[in-house]
Amino acid sequence: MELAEQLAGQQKSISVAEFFEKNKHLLGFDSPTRGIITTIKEAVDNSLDACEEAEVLPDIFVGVKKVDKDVYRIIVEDNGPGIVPKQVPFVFGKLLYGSRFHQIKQSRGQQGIGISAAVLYAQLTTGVPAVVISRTSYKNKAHRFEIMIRTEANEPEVLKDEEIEWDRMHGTRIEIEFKTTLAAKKRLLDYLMYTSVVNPHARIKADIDGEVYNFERVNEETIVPPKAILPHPHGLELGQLKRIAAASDINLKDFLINSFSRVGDKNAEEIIGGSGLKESRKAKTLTNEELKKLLESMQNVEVPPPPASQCLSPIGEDMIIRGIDKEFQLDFVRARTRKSKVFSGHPFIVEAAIGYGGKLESEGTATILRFANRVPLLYQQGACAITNSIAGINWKAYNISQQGLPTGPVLILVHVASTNVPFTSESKDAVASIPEIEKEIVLALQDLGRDLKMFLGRRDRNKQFEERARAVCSILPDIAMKVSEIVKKPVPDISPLEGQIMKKVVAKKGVRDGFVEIMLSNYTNTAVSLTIYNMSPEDGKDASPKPDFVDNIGDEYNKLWKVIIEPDNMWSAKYKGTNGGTLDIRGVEEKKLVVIDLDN
Amino acid sequence: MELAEQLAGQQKSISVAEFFEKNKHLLGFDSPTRGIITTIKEAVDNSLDACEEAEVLPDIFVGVKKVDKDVYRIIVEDNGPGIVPKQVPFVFGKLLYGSRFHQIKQSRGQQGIGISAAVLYAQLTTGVPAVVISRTSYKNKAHRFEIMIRTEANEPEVLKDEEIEWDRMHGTRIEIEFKTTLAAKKRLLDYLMYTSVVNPHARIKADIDGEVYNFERVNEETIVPPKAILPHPHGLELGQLKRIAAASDINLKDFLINSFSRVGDKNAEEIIGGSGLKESRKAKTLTNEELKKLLESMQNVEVPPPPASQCLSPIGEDMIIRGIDKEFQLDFVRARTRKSKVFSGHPFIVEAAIGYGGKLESEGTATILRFANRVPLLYQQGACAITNSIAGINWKAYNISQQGLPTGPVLILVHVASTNVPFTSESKDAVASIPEIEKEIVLALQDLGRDLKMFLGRRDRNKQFEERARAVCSILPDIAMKVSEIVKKPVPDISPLEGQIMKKVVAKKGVRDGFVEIMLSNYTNTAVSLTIYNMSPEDGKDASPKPDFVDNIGDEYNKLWKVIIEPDNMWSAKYKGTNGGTLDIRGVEEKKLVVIDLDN
Amino acid sequence: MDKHAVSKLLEIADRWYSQIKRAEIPYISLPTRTKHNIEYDEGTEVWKYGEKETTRTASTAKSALHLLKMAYVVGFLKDQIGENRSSTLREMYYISEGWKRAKFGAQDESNFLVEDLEIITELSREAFHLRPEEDGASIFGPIKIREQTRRGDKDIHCVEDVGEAGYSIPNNVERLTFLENDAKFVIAMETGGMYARLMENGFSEEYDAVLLHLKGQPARSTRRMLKRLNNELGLPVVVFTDGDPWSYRIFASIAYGSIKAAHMSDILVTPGAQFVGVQPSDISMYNLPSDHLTEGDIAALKAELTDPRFDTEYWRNQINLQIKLGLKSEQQAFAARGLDFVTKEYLPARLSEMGII
Amino acid sequence: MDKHAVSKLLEIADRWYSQIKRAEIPYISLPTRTKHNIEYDEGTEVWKYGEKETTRTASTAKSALHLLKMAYVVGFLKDQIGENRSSTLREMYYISEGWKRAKFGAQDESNFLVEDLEIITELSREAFHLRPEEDGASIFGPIKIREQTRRGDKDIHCVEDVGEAGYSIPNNVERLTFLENDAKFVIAMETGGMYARLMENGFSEEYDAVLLHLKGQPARSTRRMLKRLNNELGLPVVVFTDGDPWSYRIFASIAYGSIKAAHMSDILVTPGAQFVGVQPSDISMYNLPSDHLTEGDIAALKAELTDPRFDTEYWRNQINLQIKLGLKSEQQAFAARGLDFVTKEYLPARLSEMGII
Repeated sequence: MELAEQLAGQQKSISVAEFFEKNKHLLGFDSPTRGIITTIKEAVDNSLDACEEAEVLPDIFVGVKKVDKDVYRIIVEDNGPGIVPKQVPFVFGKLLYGSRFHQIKQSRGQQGIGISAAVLYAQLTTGVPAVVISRTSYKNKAHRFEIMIRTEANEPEVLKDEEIEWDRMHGTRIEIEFKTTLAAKKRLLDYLMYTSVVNPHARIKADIDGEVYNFERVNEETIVPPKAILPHPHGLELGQLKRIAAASDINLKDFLINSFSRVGDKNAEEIIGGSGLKESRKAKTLTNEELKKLLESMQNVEVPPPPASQCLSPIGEDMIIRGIDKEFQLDFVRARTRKSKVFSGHPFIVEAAIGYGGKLESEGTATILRFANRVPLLYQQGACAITNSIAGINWKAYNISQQGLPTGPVLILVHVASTNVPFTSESKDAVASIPEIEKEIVLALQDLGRDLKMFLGRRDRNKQFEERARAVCSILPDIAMKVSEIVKKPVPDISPLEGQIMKKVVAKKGVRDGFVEIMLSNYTNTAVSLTIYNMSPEDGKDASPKPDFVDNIGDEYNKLWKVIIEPDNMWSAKYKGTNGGTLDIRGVEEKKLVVIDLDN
Repeated sequence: MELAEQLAGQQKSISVAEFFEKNKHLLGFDSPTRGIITTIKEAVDNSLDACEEAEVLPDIFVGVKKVDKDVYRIIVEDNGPGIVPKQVPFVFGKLLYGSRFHQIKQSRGQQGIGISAAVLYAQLTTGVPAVVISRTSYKNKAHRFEIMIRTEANEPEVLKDEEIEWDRMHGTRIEIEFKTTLAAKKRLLDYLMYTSVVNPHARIKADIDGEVYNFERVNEETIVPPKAILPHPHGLELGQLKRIAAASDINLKDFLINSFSRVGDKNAEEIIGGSGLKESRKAKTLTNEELKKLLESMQNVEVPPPPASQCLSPIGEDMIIRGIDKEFQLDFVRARTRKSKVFSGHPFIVEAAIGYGGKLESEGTATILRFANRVPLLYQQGACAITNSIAGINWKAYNISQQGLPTGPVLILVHVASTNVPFTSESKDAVASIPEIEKEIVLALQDLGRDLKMFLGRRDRNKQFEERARAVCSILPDIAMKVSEIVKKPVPDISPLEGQIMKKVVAKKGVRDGFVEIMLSNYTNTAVSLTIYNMSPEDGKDASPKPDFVDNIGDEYNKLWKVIIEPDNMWSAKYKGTNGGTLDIRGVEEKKLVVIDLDN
Repeated sequence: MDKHAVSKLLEIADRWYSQIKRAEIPYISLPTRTKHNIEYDEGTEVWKYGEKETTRTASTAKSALHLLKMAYVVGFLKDQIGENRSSTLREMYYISEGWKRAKFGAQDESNFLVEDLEIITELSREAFHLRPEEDGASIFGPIKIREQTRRGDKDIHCVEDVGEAGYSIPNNVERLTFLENDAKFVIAMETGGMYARLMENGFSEEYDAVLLHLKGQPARSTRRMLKRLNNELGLPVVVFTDGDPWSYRIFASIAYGSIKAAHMSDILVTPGAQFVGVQPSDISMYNLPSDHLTEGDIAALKAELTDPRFDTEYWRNQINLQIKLGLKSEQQAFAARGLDFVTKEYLPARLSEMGII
Repeated sequence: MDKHAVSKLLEIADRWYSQIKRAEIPYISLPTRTKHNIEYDEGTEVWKYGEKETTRTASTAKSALHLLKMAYVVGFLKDQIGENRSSTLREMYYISEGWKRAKFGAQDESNFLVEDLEIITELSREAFHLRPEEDGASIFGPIKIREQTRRGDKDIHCVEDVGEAGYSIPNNVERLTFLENDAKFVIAMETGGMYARLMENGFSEEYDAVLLHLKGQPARSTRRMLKRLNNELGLPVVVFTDGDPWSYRIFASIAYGSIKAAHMSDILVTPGAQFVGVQPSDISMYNLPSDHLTEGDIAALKAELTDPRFDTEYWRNQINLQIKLGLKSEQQAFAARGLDFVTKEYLPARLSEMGII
């Protein structure tokens, strides 16, 4: 037998399940610790996606129960639309089976791999089948399945399928047993918290081996689910065009208008004109060469960008701020949602937020929250375009210290939403370096950086002013004392000086040359509206300006003026008398007021 | 209709070809520039693997031809065993089809994805079918195929299959048309050169758009092809065990001995004992719980490491050095092949080499050559455990400057060979961070670092000595001159001093008090064996020691002594006379010799 | 004299007192002390501070502290004059130990403050009984001096009555009277080596020259001495320094006044003083051993190009030449041409070219 | 004297000449000049170099160049003595410009070389007509001196015949003769401020003290002067410096000799000299204003603990106390307790405790 024939005997087809069983790391199952997070992430992503499609406010339960020394049972349950019984085995028991693969719209899961991979790895480590309960409506009973995957064929094997009672009206529950540890519990909680930050319409309850955590909903409106759109002519590849064309039975112009986003009468004609083909040709009759010409023309003709508002669902600046507020208590939060942009024909939107202060660690690297299509990215921070974009910004320009990444009590959130988020690997840990996306991230953060700088500047200036003024006021008495000693005169009162320096309202009262004089100086930055009460034996009838009101109390008179004093202005009143009595000022905080009796 | 049912309508199976078509980056086809390299890499890997299996010395042709503005035709042809006609469409037209997926041994390709992915991406960008020519023996004609892939089914579509004449007796040729550029030509040549370095038994000829490059073979022996081994009990997962057991019809003990590496009578019994099962049980009748117990016992019993020498094929220190010598001309090269080690039950061997000097750039980062199973790794250097291990070493300890990575005229080669090289992604660009592997890399390089340090030290010392001695010798005449001037005496001859300092042999001849004296001092580091010729009018009959030979030439006598002088020793001869004649010394390089006539 | 000084000090305190009484934040105004605010005074032919003023208001902690310290210094000096004592700046610095927060952080601070006081009161520090600590220079030449000491008047001839080191100029030059002299001119030198070389080579005797050793950047007393020798005895003054930017500043401080002491220019500056060398042109003309200019040197030369005191054609040419050459030389570099070269060749040539001999 | 110096120089050249003739690599041996190789000489009561020798052989470029330079210096000095000229080290440095590769790279090098020559020849640099450039110190007190100058002998009384700055000690103290004196002791001070303070406060008159201003690390001529005052007039010498490690070295160089000049100890060191202060114990006793020790200070103190010259109980106690305190004080810090404190309280107490008054 020839060698080639010998070798041929060994050749055989490999199932995709076998492939992924062997290449765990590709899907984020490379360690038992990590597997638990990936599993919950895949299940929760599916739940959120399903609720979104059903326009239901998500109510999700996540459970992790210790079953044995190193075996945990993971449960994720939602109130989504449920899955029809005949589909359940395929959704959970077959890799590369799903509804969103061919749809062009923003969604969390896409490839139909995630959850079935979890089932696959679970059975590999424990041999225990996955349990799925699903109910599609109050009209139907719930179905309970026990499912395994036949790896060598990538097909589901249903061990049990029974109808059961279930208290949820609709929804899905999955239970998987995994050989794992809870070493990454902190990261798991981070994942749930971050998920809650960018899905403020979701309520998530988690029971991690007995400890219960609640992530409350802060927004009672459901998200408008993004709609799938047609492919955009730009960035299309010949192979795709060929396939679409092969399935079409209409003439070229209608084919273009019906099969692609943003192609109308006018640019369809332009495309056909550019390709040199006849409008009447049926798309499916075109040869390879003709398709190439058509494709080239499609690239050259201007076509508006894909309708991002339809297929993408950004979180929105307000919701991001509310999400962050909910989980972190900060001194400052701002968010930006950029306009949609396009890379290789895929629309995307970048959102970002910066927070400062509060309970954030004042030392060390900033807290960085990365999201893609509302899903937190937990691993491979260093390999991610988001991280690299953050590190590429000169944060010092915004008065934030920096060692590669910014440091200090800073929180940075970046969300990339797209019909096709470019990940560096199928484990979806890091966004790949795409110049168009990086540019948007940088612009959003620079914009926010400027806001933060203003905030910090204002805060620092206030603090600094106060400190400086206080320092000056502590030295002035010494100067007054020493100078008086030299000139051998009594030490003068320095409280008016202090008021001036501390930017207060200074009120003085004194008797001079048989007149009672009341002087008010406003050294603050804003106009003040004051009421002045002067209780003294004099009735002040000759006062200038006249009091707004005079009241006789016992043998004294309470004179009242109402005045508004602009910043750095002063006001004074004067009347005949020899006893100034008492002076009382209302209308300004006590700490902003100095009242001085020049006669004491 | 319920929402769940609506949604169900969208659910469908996705072919693995569709999946990879959409996730190009996973297989290293994320840009047209990169695609050309990935394609050639996959094809050459297959060729080398095939030749190795056939024990043929590889003779590979790589062609890149410009077809159109941005379209290139890529050709890779080998003299391997060829592929039987009925397999050809599957090998090139179906993803996840191959011979090595289930085999536990070192090989370049494994998953059966690479070359068919290239065909897939080629047809996506140009729509042109791949051409494959294969011939399995001189007895058969060659077959020529035109193949495409039906993406939605992941099945080959044969457009043409014809018998043709072909000048190769056996081998395979693939031609693919790709939309790409030659921007990465440098990297492509690097790939071929690096491939040639670690496959010194291969001859590779490349014709890159008209420019021809030859990478010659330096080793005429074929590589012993690694043999597949059975799985090792350690690191096995329950799912795998279950599958192996289900296919077995024999009793437990025989099952263990026959199905696993390194399990014999004794440890099979130990395993069964530890599991609490009966030896007589048929493996396929075991329940999930029983298999779990068996698996646990398998982990606890000591089993020798897998037979690496059988399944792995390291390059070897000598071949690595010859490979590097062939492509780089260096002043220093050393290589290390470490003993085989195990991670998660997979055997692996680390090999490394360090080169220095020659034509390497004297500035900038060291040249780093990474290999996995004899395949060069070209991308994602920063994410690779090899790079990180190199950066983690304190190179300054070996007198190599370092900025993260070592810098200067240094070449570092690391080869990781394993039955299962852990890559960070399916594009196989970077080795994942596995502590066992990293440790081996570090040990190998530290060991080599010590060699390099010794080399550098010796080189520097020699250079330094020479420079110093030269400097001293340039100053001595000045000292002699000045001192003579002060003491008002003639300037003395300093050549004996020079000889001494330069570590030479110094020969002096002079007449003093009626005697001719010949003195030789050996200031070198080694003993010298000299022949001394002294031609003078005296016959030297009274000479002490006596000449070994005296010859009469005209009216002069040529006296000859043969002497061996140890380092730092001297020899002298003396005879009556008034004319020393000429002195000639043989047996030592001219540059190591100083002859001084004391009378001139 | 003492009375005048005390009243000047009281004036300052009075001003602050009434400012505080008026609820005005106390302040003090001073001429700005940078090279951009010195102006040539045609009348006295010296450089003085111009009209730019800097006002220090106690509205920042730094300024307030500065004023507080000044108040303490004013008080201390007033008392010291009253008790007829004197002290050095360094001693005052230590005395400030007892001044609580008005204590000086560093010597520099008290120096600056005293300079401020000199400017405000238009009196020199000696008027406040503050004794400089700097070394006086040495002088050698045909001139007889009467010094009023605590031990009575001493008459000293600076050749006959002194040793090889010459006569040491006291800190307070006002105590000197010039009795008689046979001198033709004064040559002030930067380094002791050159001073000794001229003595050894008999330069003083040969040319009736008064030799004066500046000891680097000259002390106030040295500059005052030169001013008086020039002013009262009519002796031309020439200055012989190293050929580098720092040495030109030595010359400038003698001939034009220093930026730090521009307020004292009237009494410290010798307007007619002339620069002998080392000139950058000497470096190339005599091929002197030289060092490369450092970055600091070049920066100093460039700063001099924008210094109004060096804004003459002579200095612009020399400085630009030096920048072009990139070199500097020391006085003693003339030794490379023999030990007599400087007194037999260079100085005679240069001084006759300058019209001195 | 000159003849002896020339023959010593020729000896060196002769030795090298015959080494070269014998095909021996030329070399020179010198005592090792580190603090580990100085020893107390009981006879003269000074510290001198011990027996450790360093041999410099022309077998490295550096040493060969060193020998070449030394050969040039030997030649130059021999000629200079022959022509009866003199020069400064700096001038010799410039003269070396003409010596091609034997040219000095920096002034330091020529200094070191001359010290080596002093050691080899057992002659001082003045014997080779090398004039030191350092400033001589000033002296004030009841002592009359005759100085032999190029202008004949000058008799100078250091109170009667001098100004407020005192008498300047010439470079070559050998030219002085002591005529008469009423002095009881000599007090040498580190800083000019303290020198002036003692003068102003009449300390010299009150205690018949000779005041001497060291001007920092004392020049050779100053140390030689102290030695002669002590040796020839039998005046006790006390040293008053700042209280920091660098100042202790000033004292040590006077009383024990310096490491650099250990070969000159016989003529430069005053073995009986005593240290007045500032002592570390004074800092705490008088609560003097002080600065924190820098890292450099601490390192210097620790180095002194291993220096044989400081290996006495007194110094060990004081140095360890200072390290513990972590503080240092200047002489003038006494001013914090009043301007008279140092002359009325501190010095009388300290000097009577030391048995000087």
